[in-house]
Amino acid sequence: MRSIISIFLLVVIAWGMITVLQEIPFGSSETRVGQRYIDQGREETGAANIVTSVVLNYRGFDTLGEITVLFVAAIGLGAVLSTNRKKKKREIESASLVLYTGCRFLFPLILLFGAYIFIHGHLTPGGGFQGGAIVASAFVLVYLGCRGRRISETGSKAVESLGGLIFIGIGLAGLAVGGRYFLSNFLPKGELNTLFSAGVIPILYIAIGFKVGSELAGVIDHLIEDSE
Amino acid sequence: MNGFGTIITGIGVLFLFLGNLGVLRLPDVYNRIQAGTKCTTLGAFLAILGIGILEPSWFWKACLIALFVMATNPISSHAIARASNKIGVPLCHKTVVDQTKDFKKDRKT
Amino acid sequence: MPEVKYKTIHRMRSFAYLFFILFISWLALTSSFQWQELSIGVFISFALSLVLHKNYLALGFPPLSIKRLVFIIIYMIMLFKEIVVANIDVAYRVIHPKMPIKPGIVLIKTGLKQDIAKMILANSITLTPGTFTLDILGDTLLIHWINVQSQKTDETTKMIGERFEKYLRVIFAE
Amino acid sequence: MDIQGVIHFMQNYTYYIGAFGLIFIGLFIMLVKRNLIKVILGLSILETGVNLFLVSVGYISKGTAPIFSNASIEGKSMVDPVPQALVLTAIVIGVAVLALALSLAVRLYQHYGTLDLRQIREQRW
Amino acid sequence: MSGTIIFIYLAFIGAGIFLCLLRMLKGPTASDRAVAVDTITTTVVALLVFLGFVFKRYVYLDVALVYSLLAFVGLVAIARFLEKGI
Amino acid sequence: MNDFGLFLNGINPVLFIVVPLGFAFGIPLLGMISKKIVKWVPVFVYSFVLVGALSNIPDVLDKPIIIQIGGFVPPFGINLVAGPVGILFSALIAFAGLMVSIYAVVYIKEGPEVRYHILYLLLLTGAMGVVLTGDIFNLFVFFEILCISSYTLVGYFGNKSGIESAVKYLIQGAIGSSLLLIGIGLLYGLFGTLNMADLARQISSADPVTVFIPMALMITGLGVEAALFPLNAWLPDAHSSAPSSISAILSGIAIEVGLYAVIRILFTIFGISDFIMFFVFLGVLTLLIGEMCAFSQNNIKRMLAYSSIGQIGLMVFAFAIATSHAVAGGLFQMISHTLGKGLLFMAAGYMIIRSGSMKTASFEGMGKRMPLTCVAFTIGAFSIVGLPPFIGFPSKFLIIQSALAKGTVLFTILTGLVLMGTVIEGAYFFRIVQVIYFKKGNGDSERNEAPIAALIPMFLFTAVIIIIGIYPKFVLGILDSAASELLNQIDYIRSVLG
Amino acid sequence: MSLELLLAAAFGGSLLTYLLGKISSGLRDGFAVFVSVILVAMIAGLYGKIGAVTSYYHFMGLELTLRISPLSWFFAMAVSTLGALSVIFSLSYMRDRERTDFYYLMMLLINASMLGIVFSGDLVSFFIFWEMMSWSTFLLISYNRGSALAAGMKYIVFSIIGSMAMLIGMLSLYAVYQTVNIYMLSNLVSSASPGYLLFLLIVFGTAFAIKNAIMPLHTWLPDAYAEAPSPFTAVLSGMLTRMGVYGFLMIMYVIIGSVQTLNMGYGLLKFNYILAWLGAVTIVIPTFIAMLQNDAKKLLAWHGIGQGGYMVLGIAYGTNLGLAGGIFHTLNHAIYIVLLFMSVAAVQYRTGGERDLNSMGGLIKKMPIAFIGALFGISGLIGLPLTNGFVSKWLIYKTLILNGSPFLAFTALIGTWGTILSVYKFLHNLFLGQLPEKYKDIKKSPVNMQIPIVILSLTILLFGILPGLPLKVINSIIASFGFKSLNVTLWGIVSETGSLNTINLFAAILTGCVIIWLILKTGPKSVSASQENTYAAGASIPEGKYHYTVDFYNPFYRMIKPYLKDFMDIFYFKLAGWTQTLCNIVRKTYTGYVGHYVTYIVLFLAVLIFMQLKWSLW
Ligand code: NA
Ligand code: NA
Repeated sequence: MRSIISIFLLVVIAWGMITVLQEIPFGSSETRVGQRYIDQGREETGAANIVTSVVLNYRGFDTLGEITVLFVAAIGLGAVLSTNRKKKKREIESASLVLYTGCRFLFPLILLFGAYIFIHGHLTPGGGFQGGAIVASAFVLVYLGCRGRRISETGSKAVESLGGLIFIGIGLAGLAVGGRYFLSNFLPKGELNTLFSAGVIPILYIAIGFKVGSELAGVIDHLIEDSE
Repeated sequence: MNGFGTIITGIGVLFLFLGNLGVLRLPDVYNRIQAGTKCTTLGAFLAILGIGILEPSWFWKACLIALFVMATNPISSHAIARASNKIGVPLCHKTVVDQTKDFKKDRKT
Repeated sequence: MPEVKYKTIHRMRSFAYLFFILFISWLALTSSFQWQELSIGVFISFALSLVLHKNYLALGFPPLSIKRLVFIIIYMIMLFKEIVVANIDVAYRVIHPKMPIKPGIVLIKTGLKQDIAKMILANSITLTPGTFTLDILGDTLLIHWINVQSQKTDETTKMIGERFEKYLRVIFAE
Repeated sequence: MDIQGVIHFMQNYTYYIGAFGLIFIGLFIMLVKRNLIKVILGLSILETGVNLFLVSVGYISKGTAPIFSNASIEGKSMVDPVPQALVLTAIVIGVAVLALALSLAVRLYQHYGTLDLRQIREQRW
Repeated sequence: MSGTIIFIYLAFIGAGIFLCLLRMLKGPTASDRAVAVDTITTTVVALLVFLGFVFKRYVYLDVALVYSLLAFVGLVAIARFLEKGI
Repeated sequence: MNDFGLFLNGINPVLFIVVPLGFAFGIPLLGMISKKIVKWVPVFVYSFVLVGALSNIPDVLDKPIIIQIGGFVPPFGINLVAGPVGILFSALIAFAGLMVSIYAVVYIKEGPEVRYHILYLLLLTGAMGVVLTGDIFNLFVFFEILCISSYTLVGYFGNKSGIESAVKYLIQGAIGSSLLLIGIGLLYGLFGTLNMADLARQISSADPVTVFIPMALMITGLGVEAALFPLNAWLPDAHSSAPSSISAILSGIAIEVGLYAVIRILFTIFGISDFIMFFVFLGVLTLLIGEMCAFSQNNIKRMLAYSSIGQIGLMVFAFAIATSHAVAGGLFQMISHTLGKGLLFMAAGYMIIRSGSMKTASFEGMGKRMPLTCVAFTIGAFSIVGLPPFIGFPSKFLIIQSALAKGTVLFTILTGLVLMGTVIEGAYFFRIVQVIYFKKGNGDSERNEAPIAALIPMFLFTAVIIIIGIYPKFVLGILDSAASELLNQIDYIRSVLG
Repeated sequence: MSLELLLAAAFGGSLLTYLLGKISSGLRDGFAVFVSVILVAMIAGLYGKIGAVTSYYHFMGLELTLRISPLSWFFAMAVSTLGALSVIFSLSYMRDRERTDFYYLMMLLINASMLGIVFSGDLVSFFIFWEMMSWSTFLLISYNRGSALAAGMKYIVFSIIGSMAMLIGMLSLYAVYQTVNIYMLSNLVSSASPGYLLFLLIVFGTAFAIKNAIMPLHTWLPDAYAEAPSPFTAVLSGMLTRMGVYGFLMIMYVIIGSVQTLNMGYGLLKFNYILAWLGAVTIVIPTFIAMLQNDAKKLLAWHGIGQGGYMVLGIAYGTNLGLAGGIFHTLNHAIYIVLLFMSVAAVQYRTGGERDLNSMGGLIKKMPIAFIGALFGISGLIGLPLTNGFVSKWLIYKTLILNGSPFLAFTALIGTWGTILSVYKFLHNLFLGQLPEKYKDIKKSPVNMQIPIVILSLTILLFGILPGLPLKVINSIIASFGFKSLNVTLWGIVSETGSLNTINLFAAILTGCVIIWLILKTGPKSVSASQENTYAAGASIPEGKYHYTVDFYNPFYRMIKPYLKDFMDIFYFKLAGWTQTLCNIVRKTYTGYVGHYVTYIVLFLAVLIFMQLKWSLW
């Protein structure tokens, strides 16, 4: 019965969706704003990856919000799980030597790779979030391979904080000294498609990378450790 | 060079396919994982390397990916196999010997 | 894991290994010799090595020598050959309508000490014909063998492990 | 809307159908499933559908990724970068919500010993 | 590389992935499915590189690398979960 | 006009968002130095924001401040619109935030305190972002910050009811967010822009049937947080299970901000300038259902939560009338509800602590035990009911006046229904007041007042409730210009896009 | 002396009293008396300033004003005087009670609010003061705890309903005429359509009928009167309830105006006839219910309702005589009912709060002053000649008969008959008959209780003999409503159709008394028995039978009881029950199962979309 009602309701909604989707032809979208980004993004922001220029310059404020959302989730998850008082020690199978050794071997490599991704965010499809996710996965791997080696909470918190503060600091620097706008790209734009280009974007992405990496690692750590 | 790359890639693709087929056909987890790991590792390695040869500017990066696959694939497969062994996923009826017990005895001491 | 007092030489060695691996990877990743990329690469590799070389200490990398390098190269060639053979072997078994297999799980022993050496051995076994490392503990490896030819540990050790171990012993000798 | 229209729509809007298919599947799961984990999965599917939809909104026929990775690339045939940026944000938000939901589910299970939402209704009326 | 060859290669890869999907559906144990996923991911890494070649987009290599890395971590997690290591 | 740094005449409104955010990011570092500092951070931050918001009032009454983020001309970058509405809400958020943070200094004693203060800052930052932004997707992002931090804070104590409520809140809120996002996606697909002014400009020439679907999605999505009936099922659970300081913010800020988003979208983006019958009915329905549910509650916080639903209904009713007086009345009602309900929750928080129960019956004899808190509670209750000389009176007055100014029989009847809701509301609030003062408590009747740090914000709330109740002039000026900002779509477009 | 200052003194005085109470109770008591007496003086001093208007505040763009009209001065005088007397009376009554500071605060606040109400020159001020009065009254009714809480709830719910009705009326007036000034409205409203005027009369009428406890909106009153602290009950019954009369006068004769009001409707369905009939019903039924009460305060409370009926009857009738009667009766009622409640309070004070008529008796010797108060009070209540009640009732009867409404007159007379029956029980059971054992050592009431009782008793006589004093003021009130003024003399009223001269009455009654005294003097002497002497022909009477009034009206009671149940009260209780049930049903919407909640969300969206696609609402 509930299914039938649900399906009926969804059909009504689908009907409405079809009506409006007919006005949004697939494959030829209305890209007035987007087209401007493509046309002028390189000059205005110096980033070869236009998505990055949108993410960190044109819509940088969204990204500030976005890292905040992640921060909220990380903090909130910690709060939810930390109230768990009755932690039991479980019998845990230790990882095999192969995994253990492999993880230790790969760990620095993955970190390097993460760093590569977030440093090249303005040149390649990477970016702070992707790089951060990779950094976090490195920690997850260590965690899986070497149980008991939890990430240092203090360290991750400090990195997390500093990442956020750097982002905001750069934004405020833009407001105070740069173009008089919050988050304005006040550093020299450099030559397109070189590492040192796009002004503040790489710096922001590095901050985001660190922040996201430590946050995701913390989230996963909490989820594994505190959820018995 | 182009032809060489194409052939290498082709061999890789072939092995990939065989590995996948093995996973489907072989009787139990352990046999499947044998086929899966060996063939896909080599298959992916060759396929990626072949592409690297076809696009010389990509070569080093392709090498890196290939090596990464080469390094990680046995580890992940090993982890899965070990888990299967630990939780006692049954062996197929063709199995002739299982010395896991002896190993466990060792493990205890 | 027992805390071991590592000598400075060990530290420097693992630092060097790590830096080398990282920097080579960076070069491969960027595939570029622009000074910006190189300098950043050096910087990151250096920083990561500085922080993480402890990770590599416990793995037991051997000191580098010409002999070892030669053996490494030989080992790699041998391994590659084995892998190709292994693949053909598997392909044969998979494609064959009757699936000629005689699987079983056996034990082998190893004389290797370092973690990294054991790992390389285990992975090599995994990638080579008919064998697969299920587990490893101390000097014992649990092997799934697709075509069991012996059940005695000395024999299995010879048949499965020895062909790799003889090189690895040299490479990782103290 | 007649049958012809529907067929035309099906032909031309496959991506939308996929995206909204996921959205409706997610909603349906959330509507009828009683297990919290399933509901969270439904939410995840719903969010995936939304993200797909966002990306497909910005698609341009035969467009490529908006990255000027070398000089030969033209700005003409690039897809709209804005939805991609939006999706990036949406994904991160989705992950955040998902993680939080799971952690709450863990705690809820500790309190109730069940994840059946019909039985978890002390808070009502 | 001609279009035909590309098509053949893609067909083989696609067929392989399809076979593994069958195994994933059939099971019968969780380990079997994990093995199937393991094989699929490796195949997909190769597929991604191959597609990058087809579309002439260098960036696909990065995607492949990220994918292989995340797949590896994911599989290890599955394995550890199966043996109750987490 | 678009070009200024940290300070112009007032403090740059972007700092209302950025400074709290910066401190929230920095708290973990501060927490390593000293945990005692942490709880004072929100107090400090919101003092600053309050000063900032107030310092901008003279300017925005003249013309709205448009702040471009990153220096891109709208619609090509995100911009903040600090008009009368934005500054009004900023001031409200800052004031309530400041007061509740003072309260929380002593109230929050157990649990992961450092995290509490971070999440608290973030919650308010989300609210602040929603009310200031001029970009629809940016609104979504800040809305998510607001929502996610409130999910967490609802479950802050980690007890059974808290977690259950948080889960339910999260599920409903997440569906709402997804619907909102679909709506935004459709709008982007239709118009290729996300700037609210730009959207508004283009929508006026679009086909209304097409535009309706995204509007419906967005209204439904935001309606969940705005607690429109029947989207508000999370509210009584969440508000009653959260720590009282958070209940005060959820009731006082969060749902108001949700409603703000609804009306901003309706009025500014979709340019609905005539009264909206659907929402008139919805408002009355929400009001009646809220009050009726509250009527038969014996859990004090649940009662207050349902009362919030009723109040939201009243605001929806006011906004749906959509005359400048009515909208001003709705905004006024928001202010009075924030103050009144905030006060009630804060007072109830310590009454619950002292009595050890949320049951209204356990408050017998409270008037003796904590006289000051009880006076505050009583004044809050009277204000919510709309008795003079408290702030609830002028706000209700303005709404009823503008409803009757419609001059139709239908509106007279609807007004009658609204006032019937007030009768029910009065009944249950007066019942509580009786319990507090005129029932002998069993057990100890030792005087055991709330701590001074909790009394200070209560006192200040009370003072503002009375002062504005007597001198509504203080806020009427900004309310009028806020109402005209909301109703005048053309001016909004012009001020943003030039 | 301006009105703002007066109100500031009233409100400020109440707060200051409260604060002084925190220092010393003596200081507080003294200051309370001081404030209330000063207010009387101040208002008396305002007599000459009738017509003065002050604009004191701007609220929400509205000009708030205060204004002295003859009507407001009249009511203010009554309010402040009775308030002062109640405060004096309270001094000992409230001693040693808890929360005395609170009591005085509320008492003075209520007085201040009432002054605010009558001096309001605009409806907003009126409403604000009205609301303040309502909630402070609520707090004071609930003061006694226990069953007082239910009484308080009943009161406040009715009150809010009334206020909300008034709010609608007021704001609709504002919406139409852009002003809330009563005197500006009185010029504007006269041109409104009859339908709108009827709407105004209904909404305002609801508010005032509730406050004045006109049937069927009376049910809050008996409980509230009975449960409130007795000195406050006096105020409640004497003045606070009569704010309803003030309100009726304001809306009917000031704002809408006599011409429109009296022409509202057709034939028998005229508004004022209906109101008059409601008044008549309110006279009869409560009076008979009063007869059945065994609780002294409830008995008086029901009379309070009944007497309210006379006032409404008088003012609704809409002639100069009737209006004069109604207004005068308001004052008279205030005086004697305050007196009666004070007498009861004095008894309560000494008996420890006893209100049950059946457990008391014979207090005449012990508490003579209280007895005198009660005696004068019931005389006024019945309307015996030479008491004030006689004059006002006479005016009302006169106008009913003169204008050809014999039925109404008859019902009013039935009411008086019922009153006589019931107050006899009251007087007898309290003061006459046997004195119960436990009250053997009872003391006289304290001096500060005696003073107000004596003053009020004398006032009853004064206004009974010299009705011209208040009637002169009342005359100016009805003149201000546009009615023809009465020909008032100090001793009464002279008119073409019959005149009232209390001097003649006084002489006649005096003569009669002398004759009766002479007859009794010549007859046999009666033997006076001690009150404690409980023998009856040698047999001892069981304690429960001391009173033959225990079942005083038993046969009668059995006869009319089925008809005298307070049907409305029962109905309201049912209504409350239904409301509660409805609320509980509505509450079930929130089932606790998230699946339902998700359905609500999807349903909402689907309904929105469906409505638009199907009917194109936008
Ligand atoms: Na493998
Ligand atoms: Na793999």
